[in-house]
Order: sequence, then structure tokens, then C-alpha cells
Amino acid sequence: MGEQPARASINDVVIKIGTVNGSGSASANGLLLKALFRMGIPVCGKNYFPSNIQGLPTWYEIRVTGDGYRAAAGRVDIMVAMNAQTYARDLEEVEPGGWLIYDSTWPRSRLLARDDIHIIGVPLSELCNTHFEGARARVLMKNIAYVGVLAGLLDIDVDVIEALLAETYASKPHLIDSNREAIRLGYDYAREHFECPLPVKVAPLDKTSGHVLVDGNTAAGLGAVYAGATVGAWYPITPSTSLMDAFQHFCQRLRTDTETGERRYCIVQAEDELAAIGMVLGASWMGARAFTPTSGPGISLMGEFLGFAYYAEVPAVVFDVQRCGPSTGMPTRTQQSDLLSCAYASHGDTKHVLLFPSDPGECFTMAAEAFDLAETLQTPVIVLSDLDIGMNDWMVPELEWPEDYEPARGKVLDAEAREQMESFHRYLDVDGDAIPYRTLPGTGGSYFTRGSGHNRFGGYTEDSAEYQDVVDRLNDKWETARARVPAPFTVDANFANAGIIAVGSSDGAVIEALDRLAADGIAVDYLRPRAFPFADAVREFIESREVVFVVEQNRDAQLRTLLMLDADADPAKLVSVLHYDGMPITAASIVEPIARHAREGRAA
Amino acid sequence: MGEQPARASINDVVIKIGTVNGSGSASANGLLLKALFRMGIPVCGKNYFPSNIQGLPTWYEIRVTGDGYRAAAGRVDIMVAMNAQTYARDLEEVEPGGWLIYDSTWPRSRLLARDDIHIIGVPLSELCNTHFEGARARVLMKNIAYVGVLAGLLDIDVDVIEALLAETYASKPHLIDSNREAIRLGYDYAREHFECPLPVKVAPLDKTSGHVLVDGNTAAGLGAVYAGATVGAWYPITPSTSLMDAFQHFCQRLRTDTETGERRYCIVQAEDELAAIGMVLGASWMGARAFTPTSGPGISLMGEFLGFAYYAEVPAVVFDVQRCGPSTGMPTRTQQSDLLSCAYASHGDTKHVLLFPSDPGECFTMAAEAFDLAETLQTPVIVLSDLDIGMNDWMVPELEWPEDYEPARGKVLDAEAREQMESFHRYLDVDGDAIPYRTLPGTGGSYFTRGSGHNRFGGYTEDSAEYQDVVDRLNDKWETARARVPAPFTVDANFANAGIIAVGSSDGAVIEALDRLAADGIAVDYLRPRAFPFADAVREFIESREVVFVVEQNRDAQLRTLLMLDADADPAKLVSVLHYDGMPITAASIVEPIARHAREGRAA
Amino acid sequence: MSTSKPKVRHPNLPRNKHGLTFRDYEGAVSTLCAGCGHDSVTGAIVQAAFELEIEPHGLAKMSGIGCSSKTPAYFLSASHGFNSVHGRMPSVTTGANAAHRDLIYLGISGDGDSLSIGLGQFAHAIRRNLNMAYLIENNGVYGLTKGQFSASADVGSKAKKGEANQQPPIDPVSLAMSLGATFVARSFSGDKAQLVPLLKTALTHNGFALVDIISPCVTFNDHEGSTKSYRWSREHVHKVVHTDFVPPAGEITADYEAGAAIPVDMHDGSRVMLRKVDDDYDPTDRLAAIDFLQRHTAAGEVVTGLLYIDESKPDMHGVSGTTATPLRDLGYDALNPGAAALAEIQSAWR
Amino acid sequence: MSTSKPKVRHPNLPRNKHGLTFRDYEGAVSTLCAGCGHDSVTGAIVQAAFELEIEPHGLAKMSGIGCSSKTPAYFLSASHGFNSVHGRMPSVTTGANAAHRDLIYLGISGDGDSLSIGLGQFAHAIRRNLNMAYLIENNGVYGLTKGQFSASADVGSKAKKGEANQQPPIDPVSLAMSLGATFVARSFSGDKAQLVPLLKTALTHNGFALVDIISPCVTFNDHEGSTKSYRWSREHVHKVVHTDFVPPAGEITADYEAGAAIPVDMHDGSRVMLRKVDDDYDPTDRLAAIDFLQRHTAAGEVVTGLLYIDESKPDMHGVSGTTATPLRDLGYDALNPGAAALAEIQSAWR
Ligand SMILES: Cc1ncc(C[n+]2csc(CCOP(=O)(O)OP(=O)(O)O)c2C)c(N)n1
Ligand SMILES: Cc1ncc(C[n+]2csc(CCOP(=O)(O)OP(=O)(O)O)c2C)c(N)n1
Ligand code: SF4
Ligand code: SF4
Ligand SMILES: [Mg+2]
Ligand SMILES: [Mg+2]
Repeated sequence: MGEQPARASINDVVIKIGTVNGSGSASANGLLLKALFRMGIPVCGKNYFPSNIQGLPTWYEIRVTGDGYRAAAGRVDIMVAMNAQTYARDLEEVEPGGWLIYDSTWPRSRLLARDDIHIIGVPLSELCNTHFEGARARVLMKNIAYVGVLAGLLDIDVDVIEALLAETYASKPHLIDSNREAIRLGYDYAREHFECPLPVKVAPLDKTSGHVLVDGNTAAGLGAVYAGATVGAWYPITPSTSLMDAFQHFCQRLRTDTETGERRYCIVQAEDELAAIGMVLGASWMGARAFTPTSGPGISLMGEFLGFAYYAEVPAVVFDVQRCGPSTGMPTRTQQSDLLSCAYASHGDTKHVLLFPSDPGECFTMAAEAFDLAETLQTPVIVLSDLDIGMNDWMVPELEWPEDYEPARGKVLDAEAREQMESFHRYLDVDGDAIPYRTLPGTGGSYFTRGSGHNRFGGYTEDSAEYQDVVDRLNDKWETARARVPAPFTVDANFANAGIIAVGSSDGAVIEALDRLAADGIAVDYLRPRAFPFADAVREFIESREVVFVVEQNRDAQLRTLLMLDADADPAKLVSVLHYDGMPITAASIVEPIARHAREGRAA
Repeated sequence: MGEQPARASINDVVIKIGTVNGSGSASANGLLLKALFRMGIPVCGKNYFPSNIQGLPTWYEIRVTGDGYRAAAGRVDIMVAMNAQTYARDLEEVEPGGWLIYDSTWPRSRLLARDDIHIIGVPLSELCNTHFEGARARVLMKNIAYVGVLAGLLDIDVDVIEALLAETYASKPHLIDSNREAIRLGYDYAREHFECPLPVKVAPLDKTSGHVLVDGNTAAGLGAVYAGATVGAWYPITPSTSLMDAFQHFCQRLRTDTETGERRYCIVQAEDELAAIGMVLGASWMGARAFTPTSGPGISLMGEFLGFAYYAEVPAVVFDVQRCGPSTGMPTRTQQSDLLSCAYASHGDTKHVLLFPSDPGECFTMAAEAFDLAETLQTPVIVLSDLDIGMNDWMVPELEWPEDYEPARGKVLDAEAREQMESFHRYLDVDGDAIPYRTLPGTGGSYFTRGSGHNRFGGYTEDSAEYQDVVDRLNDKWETARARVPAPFTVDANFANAGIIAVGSSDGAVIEALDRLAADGIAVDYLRPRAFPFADAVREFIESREVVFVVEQNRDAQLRTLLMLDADADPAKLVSVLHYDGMPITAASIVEPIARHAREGRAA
Repeated sequence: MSTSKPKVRHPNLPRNKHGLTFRDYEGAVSTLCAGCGHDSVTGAIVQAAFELEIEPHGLAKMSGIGCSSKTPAYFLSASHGFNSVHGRMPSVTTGANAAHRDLIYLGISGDGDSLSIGLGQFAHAIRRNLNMAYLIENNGVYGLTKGQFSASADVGSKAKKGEANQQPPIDPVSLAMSLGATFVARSFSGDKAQLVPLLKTALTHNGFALVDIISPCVTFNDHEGSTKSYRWSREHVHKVVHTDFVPPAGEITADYEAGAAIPVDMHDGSRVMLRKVDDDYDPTDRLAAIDFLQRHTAAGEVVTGLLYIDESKPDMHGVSGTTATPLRDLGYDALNPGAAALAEIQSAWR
Repeated sequence: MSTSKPKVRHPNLPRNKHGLTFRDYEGAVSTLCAGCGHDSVTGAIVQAAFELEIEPHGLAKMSGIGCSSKTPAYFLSASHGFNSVHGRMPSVTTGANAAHRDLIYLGISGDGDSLSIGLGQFAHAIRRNLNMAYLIENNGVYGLTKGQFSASADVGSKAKKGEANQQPPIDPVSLAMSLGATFVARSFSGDKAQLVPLLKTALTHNGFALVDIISPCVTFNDHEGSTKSYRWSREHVHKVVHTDFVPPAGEITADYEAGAAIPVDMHDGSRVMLRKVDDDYDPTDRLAAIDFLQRHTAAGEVVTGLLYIDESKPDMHGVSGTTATPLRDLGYDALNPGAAALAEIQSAWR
């Protein structure tokens, strides 16, 4: 290593592990992540995997962040290069002063030459081949062994690791020993051959209590269970699949009669997304809470039915776990690029309520909010998650469920209520909030649901005035929605002239950027809308600022577009900060353009 | 009739005929329209029909307009009420001082009482029953007879009518006599029983020579033939069906080998719209000019493929003959409400080139422009017509076809050209205009077309930089498109401070409104964009004006939205004038809000 | 549509056990063309529902888009209706049924709606053995869009404009058999005597019951040369099976002959008797049914009647193991795992 | 993908009449799981194309989305490829074929791609008798989305996670027969001896040629209990028909036995010989084929081989009467009716 000094830090290190997909490294990486978490140190885990099942390069990145940041760091301090195919690019990615660890069973000094970083060779295969029997065990234990190496190098608590192993393999105790041995092999080798710990290292903290590690899809699936959803219809698509997997898993566990095996839920694997959304509409119309998880291509296919639901006023909940478009795009990369297509899905004058969870915690709570809104507003609600939130491992405050939660089912008239009314007209605005009453099939009070022209009484019409009456009320209902959606989240630094607006998974990077900007003396406020239509506070936030940086993860400034259209924002004020290469957004990509803007004296 | 004076005018009268659909009045109405046209008087014919096949009320409206206006008038001077079911509403619709003509075989004096209009009873059924044999003939001749009545009342040239009959039934001469007799019956009855002509009447002019009467779908279908389209794929949907009917009809006539019967075209009735657009992509990829006509619901279903075509850069031409949404909506009513869903069809960052024909003449010319643009830009082009243009009868300058037209096929490399190049890379910007080269299957130079991530060489990628490189170029290509789309149409009154922007079928009403506003001393300029992306002139028009009224036929100000997003228009300047009740827009609906705005001193 | 519209009472009409008359099973006045086959089917539905003594609110009317799909507005106005989008009625019905397994689902579709745009959903509803009666009002054309050929148009059938169809038809009955449907029947809109009992059986079947009904379009497909015209149908339809249906609460009809009749036990305990015209026809023998169908089709005949039935297969809920209470009727208590469970789940997340 | 990538030359490999070796029919290196059945199919395609002496640029590779649909990248790199969206390959191929009737179209799909999301398009391509070879690489699961059951998963088949499928499978072969397909075959990815000749026949058939290929997914569906595993397939597959194919320019193979062989004339003048294993099997008899198929399926057997063929039916262009020159090759002169015709048309518009 040349003149570059080694990086040094405590609890601020980014470890990236490059392997081959299908080689079983996931449990090793999870073990590492959890061990750090149990040491009380905040972590984020990000999975960069190919759209492929076996044999291609894949990476897992752990950011150890004593400060509790939640975004990707945008740098790699320690690269664990387990995949010879990607040595070259893995090598390149390490920060100057950082480390690269590789399996020196086959030394590659020539290939792995870089002056400004440290190369650490550990003969992992050799170690495992001599200690374990069978190809499968050897491959898997090699993964565990690099966890041991990292433990040795970074001072990760081996007792914590061993406790985790004991829990994980409680039902298969014979596996505990081999895993423990693999950890020791790596740990001892590191301790014996290298100066441990490295200048970057970890040390116990107390910053993770009251928190859990979870991905957004699991949280959203669980949220749907707690929200009381009973019907789930879906067509598999990356990265939304694990959401339904989670719903299924938790329902099986929590909603199956232990004696009879009868299920208090019904999951239908649809033939495609058109069918999935159709099923959601049918079930919602029938009065069940029903949802479908999907991703971009599915949204494109659901357009016709979403327009129907808007116009016929049928509740529906859709989770769009966004991926990198357009078209098939990069299914295993993240983006926030379905905002526009979701907000205005379908031909004709339509607009849809959107929710923007920023992490798995909000995926959980917003699931229930989505159903409450869909049923009270009688309209589709689309929860816009993304691959970063949905499939990565986030540290979030422990999930809580209010004991007194009661689903808000909206204006549903049962037989009794209906009989007490003089008349029931499906699309009549009785209460002045532009939300009509509905009845459920099977309870009397029949009406005819249709996507063709209808009047306020629910009758078929081709009459201009009757038609317009209904679509004007739908516009009024949009204003009712505006008043009812979750309020934005705001960080008012000091009522700065400059603000940032961002939604969803950009949140972590923005929060981190605010700190860095503040450190540079640049004060910026931050507002994170949590829903579309935008609450009045969003409009006010923009109105009272000179410049607003709209940070988003797409090419076409789709959030900025929505702000212009729905919050009457003056476009002259809205400066786009765009990130759309498919990787999770980092603080740096936000700090840099804002700081430049500030330097150029244009604001803040 | 009370104090209301009779309306009086020459060549300025609106006649509306109410009948039952399926009763065969179309030929009578066409006869009337053509007779007026042949007298040299400009006319517009509008069909207000139900989404039904037989038995429901339907109307045909003829505006006789010596001034040559092209919009619906928004008033009825003479109502021919042939359908007793709708007497009440037909009666109501007549302007004070106007006339209602009905079949007095069954007198209905009580029902048809209105003080301020003239009721004219003609015993049409009685007349026809005594003169014709057979139920079918009697019903049909009753229709012809009311044409005779109108001829008598309005001074329509009976010789012209008879000449038309002779032409129409040239191959069935026995029909000429009965039709002639029916005309005479009505004409004579009118002349004998009423003071003819009425104060509103017609008189020969010379304003129709060099013009034809045609509907937009016929013109667009014919345009596709002249453009050299060979593959048409479609799924029937009102109001686009007659576009493919026309293409088929003209191909059968003009592209069928007279000896062998072999066809130089292939029309595929697809199983749905997803398939129709898929077929268009396949055929375009193969190098044929291919198109699909559809309407709103079809657009919703085509989203996924349109996004594919945008990203994989496959040409495609779609005609969206817009109808009244959302959802099934009112299929036989008009609207301009698919702008947003077409402009940004599909998930992910996508945008599509749109063309906005304003009348059947432009439907014809823009068909070829659409193919030229789709092939040169290698992207979908959507022609946004609507029911008003597509299915109503418009007077337009005779269609012309440039003898020297050559289809612009874009950067297609044949085997020879390719061999002279050093290398061929599908998505490489060789010329700096962001448009790459392509090859056609069967000619060598193979490449792999995909909607998944690809780099500039056409190879599969999941690499951030490679991915971004391509989508950034697509953004650059959008700017190339901006420079190549048809220029806007402009009426610069006198460089007024106020302007109007409108597209498509609003044109006629705007032109008429400009005259009326000018008569009131309100000077307004007018720009009609003919394509999206908006040419620079659009931006400049807005920039150089204080207020711009955006006139459009939808609820959600979709054109205004596009202007904000793509022409960087300051929303504060853009005042919406919206009309979205499903009926064609009228000058009055534009004049009124603009005049009010002017009165309130806000502009002009 | 609203419930305030008063029904005219007809004091002298016979009433069923719910106190309802035949008229209570009607709907709004049809707006279809005079003489449209679909109106006859509507009439048969009204009669079947009345005779089955269905409680109108216990039935849901589902449809797609087309003249046929409009008809649910013309019967059972006291039932909820869902007129969905073109070709997608099966999915909406699947969702509705998932949410409420105890209602009777009556789906009305057209040949365009089910065999073109909706083919995939139609097939998958069959695969799920979705518990519903699925009626295709099959006229070989797209009526509502003015007479284009549908996928069931027969080769040689002429459209109004004169061109003859050259593509082979898709036969929903043959398709359903190949997809393993558990109830497959065909009838003709003009043959109420056959249609009404078939509809009653279909409405009672536990699982997907297809009734393909040849229903001529008088406006676009009822002229010579069209194989779905009234005349053609009357002449060429080959009736193989009659169905007599004994409603659950009805008297047992006295004397059906042993040997000639095959009783089939319906899910709800009622019993359908199948009278075979051909002695060798057994509607419970799938292979024989397919063979029979293919042979007659090859010979240019349209077989009608109950062609195949299997009451033994589980419906969608049977396969899924869903609880007996309709899901939408489960209270939140039965669905909420509670805070303790949440804590327990999360113990694995650290 | 680009044409500048140089091919490694193998001077000693045998060359066909175009001077191409076997390797010239290969593509990029597969990224599928080691042992995936789809890779075997890829190998068979390469061999079939080489042996048929297809000119690579005269063939177009079409696919949807899935592991199976990725494979066109792994063969025939000198052919244009179109990797479309999920389930919609048939429509893209229909359009391509409409524009150019003379290319060879080879479509690759999966059971998810064709039997779930793509069922409607698959069925309608059959109905149109679209001239293409349509391969379903059928593994009973969605491989690319990690192992959910597809519509062809057999009852009782277990997913990786342990749940057993309870829904009846859709058999593409039976479906295609009921839809009137003109070429229906099935094989097994592990049986190249059968597969290669079948592919050659399919590629030469004039019309829609379905080859359903059982192609085990080693990662998600190759364990016991799965009926689309290697082991199950090897044990249960019932081969009924072998196909020997004589390429157009090849020598006539000496002695096929009269009586046991049925020669079928292919559209391009070549001749396929069908050797029946069962003496009573006739692949040109549609009714018998359906019956045979249904009986064996009912008995739990998967029949393979060329099950049905009919070379007499017109393909899409035959039905449409399209001109012989590929439409996309017609010059504008042949398409432009000219100004005079325009004037003539408009004479009726006043
Ligand atoms: C997505 C979509 N595409 C097209 C249409 C237009 N459309 C309405 S009904 C219909 C066909 C109806 O045919 P069928 O189902 O046979 O019903 P029929 O009118 O013959 O009873 C079509 C194509 C539509 N409503 N929606
Ligand atoms: C519209 C859409 N929905 C879902 C997906 C996700 N998806 C990709 S491949 C696939 C299934 C593939 O299964 P199959 O066709 O059987 O192919 P295999 O991978 O088994 O070969 C799915 C559901 C998608 N790409 N597009
Ligand atoms: S068009 Fe045909 S199907 Fe439609 S209502 Fe008329 S007769 Fe019936
Ligand atoms: S997941 Fe299955 S189908 Fe996909 S590549 Fe692997 S083995 Fe093949
Ligand atoms: Mg029909
Ligand atoms: Mg599969």
C-alpha cells in the first residue's frame, strides 16, 4: 500500500460482500448484520442481486453506522471478494485506504493489485476443505468463515454470533457445531495473521434497543394481516413477490384454525395482473379488504381496472414495489418511477390516492391506512414502495399495533341502516363530503355497479348534465381525500429559505444530507409528503420558501410534476435533484447539487 | 306563439333531427347535408347517438353556416322531432323563436305546447302510408319525406336533391322514383300548408367548391393507405371502429390485385388491444408500416407495450379516437381526455410523441406524418383524434396527395449499407441526434430487441452507468423529436397580450370564438400545437403573453398539464377553459369565460 | 339505480316461498334490439330464479361488456350487479366469491367477451372451479360494436357486410372440457324448455358451470349463411340430453324411469336427473363426453344439453381450505392477531 | 448486442451448405442454472437449425419473459431476436409474420408465459394457424420469479416451500387440440433423440406448430413429488410416436417400412415420416388423437411425440389472401394508390 493512510473509524464502516448468486451466502450475511445489530450498533443491509437465479454475481452491503443513518453510504471500506469473476470491479470499488478480503487458496496477486488499499488474503476454501466434508457443506461454511474473518478484523463479538447460531439452528443442533467451527476458523485465521482489529472497527453501542431489522415487503405483508385484509390476489413479479409471501406466511401462522386447519383468508395466485386487480375489485365490492402487490409492468396492466374503480367508486389497495423501468427494465434495481403512471392510471380524467412509505415501519402502518382510506373514500389507494425499501434490511423502531384499532369501513349501509333511510341512491352526496353510501351484495339495497356513464342515483346515463354531475363530485371527493390522507413529515431546521421535498426511500439520504449540509453551514428545511393528493401543508411549505429541491429517484422529475399539478407549486421554485441509475440514493447525490446551488449564491 | 319574434337568417340555421336508432334515418340526413353542401353552403353534421344498436333515441344535427364555421353551434333553430319518446326534451331544446316539426298523424298538441316557438305538424306517416306499400318502405320514406318538408320550408333546391338521389341509386333505379316521390310529398305539403320559406332559410352560395364532406375516421383510414401502411391490427371499439373499416374498404379497392385477388395488406382482427399493439410492434420491427386504431380503454390496455416500444425503440402508430371517460364512460360521446395517459403511457420514465389533428383533413395528412415520425424517431406515435372529428361529417378542403411523397423510413441499414460500416451497434448514437441505427430481420446484422436493461451496444445490462447512458440518450431523442414534429398553427391577431391554446377538435370553436371576441373588441391570439413534444414556438407564444387560455375538452386540464411539463409554461399564466360534458365544444363555451375574464380587467 | 323505485304489485300472480312473484325477478326494460336472442335468455333466467326460489339479494349478477353483458340490468333488479370491463368478469367474480363464498354468482358474458379478450380469465376461472354459473350468450359476432366476427363465428358464416369468416371457431364447450370444467352444458336461446332446467342445474352446481347458449343476433347475424341464426340453430342443433330439475323444496316428481335416468347429487343436497336421449351417453364420463362432442362437432352438429357434470371436485374454496364463514363477514376480532403476536413475530427480527 | 463481435472460427468442424458449422448456430453463454432443462432445449435447437441448414438471418427468434424466454439469447446469435413482454410473444410474432411471411419464426415460451398471462394470445395464435414453431419449455413453475406453481403444475406437485399444488393443470397439448391446432407435439428436454427431429418438423410445418417440452427446473421443481422433475419424467413419459425427418436436400433414407410409417408432405415439399409405436395410432386423425391423448392423460401418462399434424390447412396469410411478396418488401409504388385515385374517391364525398 502506498501513501494512502488506512481509513480509521469506530462504528462507521461499509462492508460489501461479492458472491455468486445461488451460493447460499444470504444466511452468512444475515448473521453478520444481526450480530452487529445485537451489539447495539445501527446497520443497514442492502442486497444488489441480478435478475437471475444462479451463477451470476451478487453483492450484499452492510453499512455500520453509529450515527444511525439509513441510506446507502455510496462507498465501500471493506470488500469481501468471494467471486473471482468480479475481482476487477470489486477491487476498483474500494475507497482509498480500504481493504479487500479474498480467498487466497488461489492467490491472485497480479489481478488484485492496487496501491492505495490493503489486500487481505484468507485461504477460506483451503480452511473449509480441510475441516468440513462434502461439497455443499464446504461451500456454505466458506460463507460462514468470512463472517468469522470479519469478526476478527473488526472486533465483532463472537459470543453474539454464537448465540445467534444457537437460536437459528435450535431445531438442528448438529448444524450449530459446524457453523461455530467455521466462525472460529475465520476468526482465528484473522487474529493470527493480521493486526486486529483494523483501524476501522466496531464497538458495542446502545442504539438498537426498541428496534428491529426487517424489510419493507415483510412489514407490508404483516401490515395487511393486521389491517384485516382477507383476500390477496397477485401475480408474481420482482420485487413485490416477497410481500405476498409474507402475507401468506403470517396468515398461515396467525389466521389458520389450529384444529380444523380452516383459513380465515384467501390468497389467489391470479393468471396475470389484469386478473389480480379484477379480483381485488370484486372482493372489495363484496366488502372484504383485498389487495394486490405488484411492480411497474403490473401497474401498466392494471390501468383499465383502476380507472373503473375510480369511476365506479370501488375500494382497492395496490402495493407497487417499484423497480427500475421503463418496460422490463432492471427488475432487481430500484427506482421511484411509477409516480405519474400510478397517480393518473387509466384513460379519461382519473386520479388516484397514493401513499409513500419511507421505510418498512411505514410499510406496516400504511398498509392499514391504505385500507382505511380506500374504504372510506371508496377509491383505489396505491402504496408506492420500492425495491430498496421492500427487499433490503432496514432498522426500524419496533412495530406496534394500537389495541383500539378498528378498521374504518366507510359508508357501508347494512340492511338495518338502509331500512331507516328514506331512500338509498348509490352515488348521491348525502353528507356534503362528496362520498356516497354503498351497500354490500347479500344484504339487500341492490344497485348496479358500472364503468359506463351513470347518474347520481346509479342509473345508466348518456345525459351530459347527469354525467358531469358525477365527475364533478369525484373532483370534490379528491378534496375530501386531501384532508384525510396522512400528514407530511417535516423537519423545519430554522424556517430556511430553502427546502427539500422528497418521498419514500429517499428519506434516509435526505436526513443524512441535511446533517451534512448543516455541517457546511447550509440550512435547509425538509418536508416529506406521505400521500397524494398533497395535504395543504405541502403547498404552504413550498409557498413559504424561495427554492425547493425536489429529490427523487427517476429521470423525469415525476414528483416535481405532481407538485406542480396538485400543490400548485410554482415550477420556477422547484429544482430537481434526480437520481435514477437503479442503485439506492445516497446523501452525497443530494448534498452535492444543493451545495453547488448554495455556492452559486442562488439560495439558502 | 307569444311575443317571441321568429328567428330570421339566411344560411345560418341549425336543424336537429330526433329519431330512433336503427330506423334508417342516416341516409335521409346525409341527403339533406349533401344537398346543402351542393348548394355551395358550408355545413357541419353531428351525430348524437346512443351506445346501443336499436330502439333508443338518436339525433343528427346540421349546422348551415354561411360563414363557414366548423364547430357545433350550441343551439337548435329547427327541431325535426320524429321520436315521440323524446318530444319533451326536443321541445325544450329549441331556441326561442325557432320551430319544431313533428309527425301530426298523431296530433300531440298538449305535449308539444311551448309559447315561444312555432310548432309545425306534418302528417308524415299518413302521407307515406297512403303513398307507399310495405312497413319497411313506409318507415324509410317517412325519413325522406321530412327532407322534402325541410326543402320546402327552407328553400333547399329540390333539383339538387333529386340529382343526389339519382346518383345514389344509380344501380337501383326503382328506388329513385319512390325517394323522389317522398321528397315531393314533404315538399308539397310544406309549401301548401305553411308560409314558405321560413324567415330562416338557405340560399345558394359558392363556398364549398374545392371542398369535400368527410369524417375523420374515413380520412385517417385513407391516410394510412396513402402512407403505405400494410399491416393493420385492431380490436373493435367505438368510436374508432370505422377507421379500420375505412382502411379495409380502401385497401380492398386499391390494394387488391384485380386478377389474382391477392392483397397487398394484412388486417388482423386481434383478440384484444394488448394483442393489437403487440402485432403493431412485431410488424414495425419487421419493417412494415403498421398501426392500430383504438379508444380510451384500449389505450389503458396498451400501456405495457407502449413502454416497451419507447425503451426498445420500436416504431408504432396508434390512432386514439377519444371518447368520454373515465372507464367505459360514454362511448358515443366525445372528449379529449386521454392526453395524459397517452403522453406518459406505461410505468417508468416514458413519454410518447402525440399528434393532434383538428379535422378530417389533418387526420389524412397526419396519418403519413405519424408513420414518418414513428419510423424516423423509432418510437410510438399516437394520433389523438376524437369522436367529434372521427365520426362526424366535416367540410374540409379536398384532400391532396403530393406526387413526390416518399415514406421517411428512418435509419434502417440494409445489408449493403451495413457491410460498409465498421460496426453496427443497435443503440449507439452515431450521428449525434440521439437516433440510433437499426436493421431489419431477414437482412443480417442481427441484434436482440429487449425491454430489459440494455447498453448502447444492445447488450443486456444491469450496470448503472450503461443503463443511464441509454435512458439519457432517450431524453435527448425527445429533443430531436421536438425539432421534427409538425409546427403549431397560429393566428396572431395583433400580438395581443392574451392568447388561446387549444388542440384538435376544439379548433373550430376557437376560431369562431376569436371572431366573436374580436367583435366585442377583445383581441386574443391563438396557437394550436399540432404535436407533443411542443415545438419551441409553443413555449415562445406563452412566454410572450400575459395570459393564455387553455381551451380543452376534459375535466382535469390535461393540455395545461402538458404545457407546464413540456413547454415550461408558467402555470400562473395558464387559465383553463374546460368543457367535458361529452358534447362537442361550442364557441359560446369559450367566449363566455374569456369575455368575463376581460370584463374583470384581468387581461386582453 | 336505487332502491326507492317502487315495484308495481301484481296481487294475483303466484308467489314462491319468499312471497315473491315472477315479476320480482325481472329487471329494467331491455334496450336490446327487438327479437335479440339475449332477451330470451333473460326471460329464462327470470323463470329459473323464480322457480328455484332464489332470494334475489343472495345472488350477484356479474358481467363484462357487450350487448349480452348489458342484460343483467334486465333481470333480478333486487340483486346486486357488477358490470365490469370487457372480458374481465371472471376475475371480478373470483374476487367476489373469495370474499363471500355463500352467494350465488351468475355471470353473463358474450362470445367476444369470453373467447377473445376474456379467454385467459375464462380458462382460469374454469381451472379454479370457481363456484358460479357462467353463461355465454353466443351469437358469433360482436353485437355492440356492430357485427364484427367473434372467435366463435363459424367458418363460412357471413357478416352483414358480406365477407365470409375463414377462421376456425373456438368452441367454448370443447375448450371447457379440455380445461377440466366440472359442468358443461349448451342450449339455445329459443328453447326455453331446455334452457330453464339447465340454468337451474347450473345455478345449483358447486363449481364452475358453463352454459353456452346459442343466442342469435337479429341485427348482425341472423341471415342465411350464418350458422348462429335462428333458422340454422333450429335446424342443426342436435339435442342429446334433457335435464329435469327437482328444486330442493319441491315434491319428488312421481315416476322417472330407472335405467333411463341418471341421478346426480348436487352440492346442496338437491338432485338432478339426467335423461339421456342416446342410450350410450353418460354425462359423468369425461372421456366419453369429449369423444361424443368431438364426433358430433366434426359432423357439423351442435350438441346441446348437459354434456358433462362432476359434482365431486372441490371448488376454489375447497382447494384453498377457506373457512366456512364468508370472509367478508368475519369480524375484525377474528382477523387481528393482536399486539402480543406482533411482539412474538418481531422477536425473530433482532 | 452488435455485429462487430468476432466469432471464433473452428476450421475442422463440419460445415453445411451455407458454409456454417454447428457453432455458428450457437449464441451467448447461458446464464441459466447449471442443469436447467432449458439449456438442453437450446442445444437441441442449435442442432436442429444446423441440420436443417437454416440460414440464420432467415429465422426470427421470439420470446416472452421467463428463464425460458431468455434462451433465445443463447442460440442463433446471427438471427434477429425479440424478447417481448410477459405472455405477449404470440402477438408480436403475429405482427412480424404479417409483415414478412417468408421468415422462419421460432417462438420460445414458458408455461407461465403461455398458460397464465399469455393463454389468450397463445390460443388465438393457434386459431390463426400462425406459421411458426411455438416451443413451451414447460417446468410447472415460474422459474424466474423463484418457483411459484404455474398453471401446468400437476396436482400433488410440491413447491420448494413444501405446499402441494391442488389445482388441476392446464395441458397445452390438450388445449391446442381442442383449439384446432394443426401441429401438436410433445417431448422432453432430456431426450434429444426425440426432440431434435420434432423441432425440425415443427420448423418446417406450414402453420402453428406446438412443441410442448417438459423441461425440468433443477432449482425449484426437480425434487420428488414434482411431476415435472427429471426423475418423474424419465419414468412416466409415455412415448407414442417417433419422428424421423428427412431434410429437403438430404438423401432419402433407405428403408422405412410400409405400413408402419406414414409419410406426411410438408408445405415446403419435404416429407416427414411418422413411425407409430402403437399400431392403431394415426397422427392425422384428429378425433383419434384427442381420444388417445385424453385416455393416456387420464391414466397418468404423458404422451410424447408428434401427436397430430395437418398440413392441409391454410396459415394466417392463406386465410387472408395476402400477396406472396412479404409486405414489408413491397415498394411504395406498389402501395400508393396515387393522386388520381384520391380524386376519384373524393368524388363521392360531395
Ligand atoms: C377494452 C375494450 N375493448 C373494446 C371494447 C368495445 N366492445 C364493446 S362490446 C364488444 C364486443 C362484444 O361482443 P360480445 O361479447 O360477443 O357481446 P354481444 O354484443 O355480441 O352480445 C367490444 C369489442 C370495450 N368496451 N372495451
Ligand atoms: C407483466 C409481468 N408480470 C410479471 C412478471 C414477472 N415474471 C417474470 S418471468 C415470470 C414467470 C415465468 O414463468 P415461465 O414462463 O414458466 O418461465 P420459466 O422461468 O419457468 O422458464 C414472471 C411471473 C413480468 N415480467 N411481467
Ligand atoms: S345488436 Fe345483436 S346482440 Fe346486440 S342487441 Fe341487437 S340483436 Fe342483440
Ligand atoms: S430457476 Fe429453474 S427454470 Fe430458471 S434457470 Fe434455474 S433451473 Fe432453469
Ligand atoms: Mg357476441
Ligand atoms: Mg416455467
